[in-house]
Amino acid sequence: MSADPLDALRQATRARVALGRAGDAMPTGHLLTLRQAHAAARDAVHDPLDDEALAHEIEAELRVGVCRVRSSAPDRSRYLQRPDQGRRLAEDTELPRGEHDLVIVVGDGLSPLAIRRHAVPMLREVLARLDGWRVAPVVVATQARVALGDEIATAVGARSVLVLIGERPGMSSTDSLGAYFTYDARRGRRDSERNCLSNVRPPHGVDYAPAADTLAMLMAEARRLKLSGTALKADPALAAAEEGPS
Amino acid sequence: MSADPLDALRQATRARVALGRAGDAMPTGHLLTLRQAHAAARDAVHDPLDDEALAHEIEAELRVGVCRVRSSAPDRSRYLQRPDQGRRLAEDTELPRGEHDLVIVVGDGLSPLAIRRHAVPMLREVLARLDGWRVAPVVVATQARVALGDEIATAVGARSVLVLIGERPGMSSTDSLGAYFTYDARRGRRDSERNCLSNVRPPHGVDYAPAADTLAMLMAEARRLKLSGTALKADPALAAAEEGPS
Amino acid sequence: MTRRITLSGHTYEFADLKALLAAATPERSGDALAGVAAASEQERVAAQWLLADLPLATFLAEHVVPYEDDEVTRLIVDTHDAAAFAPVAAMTVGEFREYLLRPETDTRGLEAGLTPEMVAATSKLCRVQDLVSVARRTPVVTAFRSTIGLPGTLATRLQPNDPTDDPLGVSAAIVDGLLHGCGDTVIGINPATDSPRRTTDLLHLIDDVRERYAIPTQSCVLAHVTTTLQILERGAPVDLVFQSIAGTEAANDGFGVTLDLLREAHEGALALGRGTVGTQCMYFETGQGSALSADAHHGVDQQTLEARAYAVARAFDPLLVNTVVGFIGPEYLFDGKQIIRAGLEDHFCGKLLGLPMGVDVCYTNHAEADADDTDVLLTLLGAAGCPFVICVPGGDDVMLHYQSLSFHDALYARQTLGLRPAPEFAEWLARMDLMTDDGRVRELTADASSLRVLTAGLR
Amino acid sequence: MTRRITLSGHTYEFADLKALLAAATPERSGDALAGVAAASEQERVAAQWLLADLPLATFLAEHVVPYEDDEVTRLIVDTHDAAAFAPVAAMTVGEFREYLLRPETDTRGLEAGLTPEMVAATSKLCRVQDLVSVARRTPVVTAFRSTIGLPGTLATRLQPNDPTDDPLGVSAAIVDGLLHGCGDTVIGINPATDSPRRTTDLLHLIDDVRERYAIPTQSCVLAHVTTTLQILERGAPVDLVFQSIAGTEAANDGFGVTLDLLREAHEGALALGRGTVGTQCMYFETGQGSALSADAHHGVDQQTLEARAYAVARAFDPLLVNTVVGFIGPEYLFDGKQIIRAGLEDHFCGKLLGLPMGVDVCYTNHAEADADDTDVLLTLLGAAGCPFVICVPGGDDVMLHYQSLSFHDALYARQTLGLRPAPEFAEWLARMDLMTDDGRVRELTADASSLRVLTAGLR
Ligand code: B12
Ligand code: B12
Repeated sequence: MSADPLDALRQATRARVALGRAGDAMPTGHLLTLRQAHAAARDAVHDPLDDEALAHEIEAELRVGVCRVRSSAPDRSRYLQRPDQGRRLAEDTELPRGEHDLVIVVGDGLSPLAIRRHAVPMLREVLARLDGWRVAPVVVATQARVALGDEIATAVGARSVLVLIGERPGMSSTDSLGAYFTYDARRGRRDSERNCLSNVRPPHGVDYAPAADTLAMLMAEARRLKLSGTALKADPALAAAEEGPS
Repeated sequence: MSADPLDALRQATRARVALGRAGDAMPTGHLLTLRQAHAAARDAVHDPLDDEALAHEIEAELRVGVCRVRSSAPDRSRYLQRPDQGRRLAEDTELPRGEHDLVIVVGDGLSPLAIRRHAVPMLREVLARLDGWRVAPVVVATQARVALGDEIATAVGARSVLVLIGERPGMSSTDSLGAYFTYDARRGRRDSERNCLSNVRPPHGVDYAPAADTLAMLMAEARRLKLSGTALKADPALAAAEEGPS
Repeated sequence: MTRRITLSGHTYEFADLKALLAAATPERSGDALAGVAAASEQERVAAQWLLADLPLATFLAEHVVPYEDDEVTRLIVDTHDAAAFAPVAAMTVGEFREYLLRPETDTRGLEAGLTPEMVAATSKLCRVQDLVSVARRTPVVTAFRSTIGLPGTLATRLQPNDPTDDPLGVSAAIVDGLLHGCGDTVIGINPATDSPRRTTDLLHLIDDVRERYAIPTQSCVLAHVTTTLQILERGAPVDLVFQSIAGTEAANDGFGVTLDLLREAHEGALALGRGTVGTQCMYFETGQGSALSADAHHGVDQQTLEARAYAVARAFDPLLVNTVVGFIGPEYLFDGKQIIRAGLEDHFCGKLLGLPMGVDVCYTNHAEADADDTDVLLTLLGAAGCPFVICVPGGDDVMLHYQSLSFHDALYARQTLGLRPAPEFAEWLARMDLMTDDGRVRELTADASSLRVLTAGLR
Repeated sequence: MTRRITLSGHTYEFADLKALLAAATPERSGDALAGVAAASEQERVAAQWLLADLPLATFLAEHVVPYEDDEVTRLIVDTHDAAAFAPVAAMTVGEFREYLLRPETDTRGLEAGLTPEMVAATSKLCRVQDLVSVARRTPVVTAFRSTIGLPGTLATRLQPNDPTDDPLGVSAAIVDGLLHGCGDTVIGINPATDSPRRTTDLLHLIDDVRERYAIPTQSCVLAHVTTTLQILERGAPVDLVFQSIAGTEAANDGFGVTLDLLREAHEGALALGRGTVGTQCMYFETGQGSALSADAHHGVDQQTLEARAYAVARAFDPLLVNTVVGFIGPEYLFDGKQIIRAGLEDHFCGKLLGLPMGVDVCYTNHAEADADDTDVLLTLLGAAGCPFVICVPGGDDVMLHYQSLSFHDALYARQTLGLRPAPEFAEWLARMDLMTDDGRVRELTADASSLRVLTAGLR
């Protein structure tokens, strides 16, 4: 532990602790740092995803097929104001249909930056844990909301969907990736019927491998129980044990 | 005087006196009346002036020549945000040049409604008091600010300008007309070099005839003193007396 | 029933009560998104005129969401207390607003007679100043280990979130908050995962700190209620059961909750009997827009639905309720102006329905808002007698990705408006030498004993 | 001097001090209109970083408007008090903000050492909460027949304007205001015409009411200073000399005033010696945007220019100064958010420069604002210790065509924030049985004696 206990606090977390005070207020330096972070986080929302480049990268690096789609939100401003449009595929969408257990969707969400930074390494870890799953080509989606995955699953003929999506940017975390898994995905699924794992963003958030481990565990359990959502917990042991007595 | 002293108050003014209270606040009825008035006043700002119809009406009713011009503000939203544009004539403006003592400009300003209601009767009273003035054709101007009159005066070759303009709409007075007189008008004149007479809007505001009387008095004094503005007061007697001793 | 009014020669028509309520609502992006907002300012005023003349009793007869389809409506209707309603039963909405504003009016006992739709309707007529002054005169006091909501106090939830639930990170944030005199409402963590084991670990972490320093506050991990129920049954130190709730059965379904489930959880937590100065042990979060987001809004405006969520909350005698106004995003509350107004409405409606209504004063980075807006809302809420707000280190939640208040902000509000922490917690702060006699939280030097003591526990 | 900073790899450059100040200003339509606003949020923050590190003393050396060209600059520079400045002479702008926020800081006596540019720069770094809490701790007290600005008070200008200066209409509005406990700052009419005779008549009208009821307040007709000077010399009962002023010589020229003219007027009014509890007898109005409107802004942002107008005001030891924030229109302050922030900045800067700084909390119908915004600003100003606000019947000025506060609004603010009228006036209200012992202004029944008495004079 550092000699200055405030340093110890600071070293313990990336949260903005021990900022000091000017009276009751924040010192000027921190005030401006926060304003700067706010400006950067706002930019992160608007900065577009180069979905073509990403698709090529996924194909090249991970050797899997990739399709690209758009939601029916025509631009960023509409995307922000019309989440319903972000949940529907654009009218002219065409996707190859097959019979799959799972489709993985990579969506820009609210932070294209998160996808640019973390989608490929995260996909790598996830794909490595999908032995025994019939996996459809990866779908890269722009102006996407989580529920867009439901329509995509139906379109490609997949039972379940895993959506990797850019979480809304925070002041200290403009690049955080969230993963949402839905068993038996189709339009109209409620959020209580999905599971979520958030804050994937090494080095400060969750790392790819542990995140993929948790997801693999959840997905295996989901297949066993034939459901996802609030009835499925991230500790399978505990959840299973719970099932017995009740 | 009414038996209820509050009625006496109400009868004495059109201002919103004696509204009563609910605790410290306004009773609900008055609250909603004010909201409704706010909505109406906002509409009055945006409601456009039919300048062609007005020009015809002036010609027909008052038998004087009329020209129409626009300021360089292309639309209402620009007009509101760029007062500088409302003070400049549109680039393509053409006006007949002559040698005049005065040009009268009728401008929509912030209340086209004021102009629709009061411009013609007010012009009639003013014109009736301009014996001995060489008056240019009336200019009807849209998206106009007061200072647009200065450019118009120069363009038509008039020494002075009288601008009749729609004042910003209030909640109880969406149709108020203001009159601004500038002696020796030209671009760059300051407001301290003009005189103003406001709130022309019978029956509740100033009536046309007394307004025209005051203007005629001011304008005659301006011609005598060869100036307008803060040095010229609306009581010529007092102003003149003042001049002596000082 | 269609209602009609003619204003300045134009006739406005509203097909039913929910259309009228929606049109009478101040501008809000979520209502525009749902297609229920007024088409013009004039139409809005027209709806407000009609609403002002509507008898309060109308809301007992006409339901915005059908009784048959929705357990929240059934809850509201079935638990309505006619005797409590009697004093205002003959009033219109407009008269009720005036009644609330009169200094001689005493609203104690009235809550049970009011329905969410009545108070939502009233709030739609109110100006910001009405929302402030009425709420100020309607204190709601609750207690567990500390007493929340006493006039003259402003308490704070300390929210020490961490992106990986790292115990060290969480602890550091807790210490930082305590050093700033915050945490009297609850030390409440949003867990990064939904794991029952992790949730239990976090609960122990907070409980340890609380016991070690004998802090008169409560702990909470804001996992899903099903997770909390699981671990509660296994003996985890659960002070409060948390859950997000909404104003329709379908929206609650989207959250994975039912009234029965909440009842079960409430009973479970009550049975633990962990409170000292009180027994209230439920904590709910709400927020305008969540029902629409779950496509479960039945064509009702978001503010009315929000008030209906309070009917759910009050059925479980909560210690704490707060709206996370501005948390979701611009699709429901577009900018600072809408967030500020919504925060005040939520506080007003919650208080009138008898809830200990706090506010998470916040905004996201995709909304048109900034720290000036949260300063404004915080100050207004302080003036309105809001029981508590939420604080995170530096105002930056590094896990939920949004800006809430900082600990500094709470100090500002307390100082400027002459407010104190919850009394038990204030005593503790004094005991720890963290607060001066005149109620100012000390700025600490590196060798302050309280600093040494509190940071000693950082592993 | 060009200043440069690199943020996230991008370099931002500001050609001179005024460019830096303008870029550091929170978003404002008037600065965009003038072409001096920051191009992006990031550039704004960059400018604020540079500004924070700038020594306060820089403003003594570099002038935003050249000394040679402008008598306001000369006034600022020539009257700067180096001894008063000494305690803060070594600070940067950012440090000065922190200094002001510390509870142990005592700013008494500092005013004379500060220039408008220094306080404007500081305000640009401040959040809304800083503007509130610092202003709250900086009371400025002035007096004539009533004492304005004491901590714990909120006074009101009663503004009984009439479109035709009709004596009956004006009187009715005065009575209405008095019945609502308003008028302690001044009973001040904007005359519809600039006629000296009419101005004199109106002055007599107010003076008669004031004398008849022995009201401890002052009267004012807000004619142009040249008109007031004329009638003052002829023996009209002039309590206060009013004038609108701005922050550059050229803008003042557009208003038809010079420092010499104001000096002459000040001496004239002082000589009348009409005050009882004090001798301060000047009243100034200001407002962001007026210099740009007169094309007299020298490329300086409107908020800095506004602060410079306060240097003009303080040279004449005024009883009252107020910004008419939101009065002109959306071209300078676009919406409620800009108006609220500007009102708080103006109040903060005025106070720090030693002025009795009130605010006309208002908006026009061409701006994006409504009564909720004025409620917000009023509440914040109340918390910030604003000495006075302006009130008109129903908040609707039937002559100037804009919405200011209503008398009701003042009652709300006093009641909610525990504020009282000016002490002499409060006594008068009690004597007239208009105010209860606990400071509430009575709601009057038609037969209340005070009502009969005050309306008796209505011709
Ligand atoms: C916004 C948000 C919400 C909003 C969602 C509404 C909306 N329209 O956005 C509200 C406030 C309603 C909410 C509620 C809840 N949330 Co939430 N939420 C978030 C948040 C802050 C951002 C999400 C985001 O950026 N999404 C990306 C955009 C592009 O996607 P979107 O399609 O617009 O958003 C959808 C998803 O975010 C989804 N969603 C939101 N929360 C949750 C939670 C779960 C478990 C699931 C499956 C889906 C889900 O709802 C949105 C609408 O469909 C995340 C934190 C984070 N860092 O991501 C937590 C987060 C996802 N939520 C969380 C939780 C626990 C909840 C609740 C279960 C809390 C409770 N105890 O009731 C509830 C119920 C959720 C449900 N089952 O419906 C946890 C999930 C933990 C986990 N690993 O399971 C997170 C990670 C935060 C946390 N650590 O507490 N949430
Ligand atoms: C807005 C306004 C202002 C603004 C103008 C800035 C701006 N950009 O708009 C400010 C606050 C700066 C202002 C200042 C003053 N004003 Co003024 N103002 C008004 C108001 C409320 C609305 C004007 C309007 O709607 N114009 C219409 C639009 C379309 O025109 P515009 O080109 O956009 O606006 C220009 C004119 O309004 C002009 N203007 C504004 N006030 C005055 C006053 C005089 C005497 C003149 C000649 C011109 C003038 O300035 C604007 C910019 O060039 C009127 C009240 C009313 N009911 O009209 C009072 C009013 C015109 N003003 C008045 C006065 C007295 C003044 C002052 C002299 C007060 C003082 N003692 O210092 C000063 C100085 C004016 C000057 N010489 O420059 C009086 C005029 C009385 C009279 N008959 O002479 C009025 C009628 C209000 C009143 N009864 O007190 N004013």
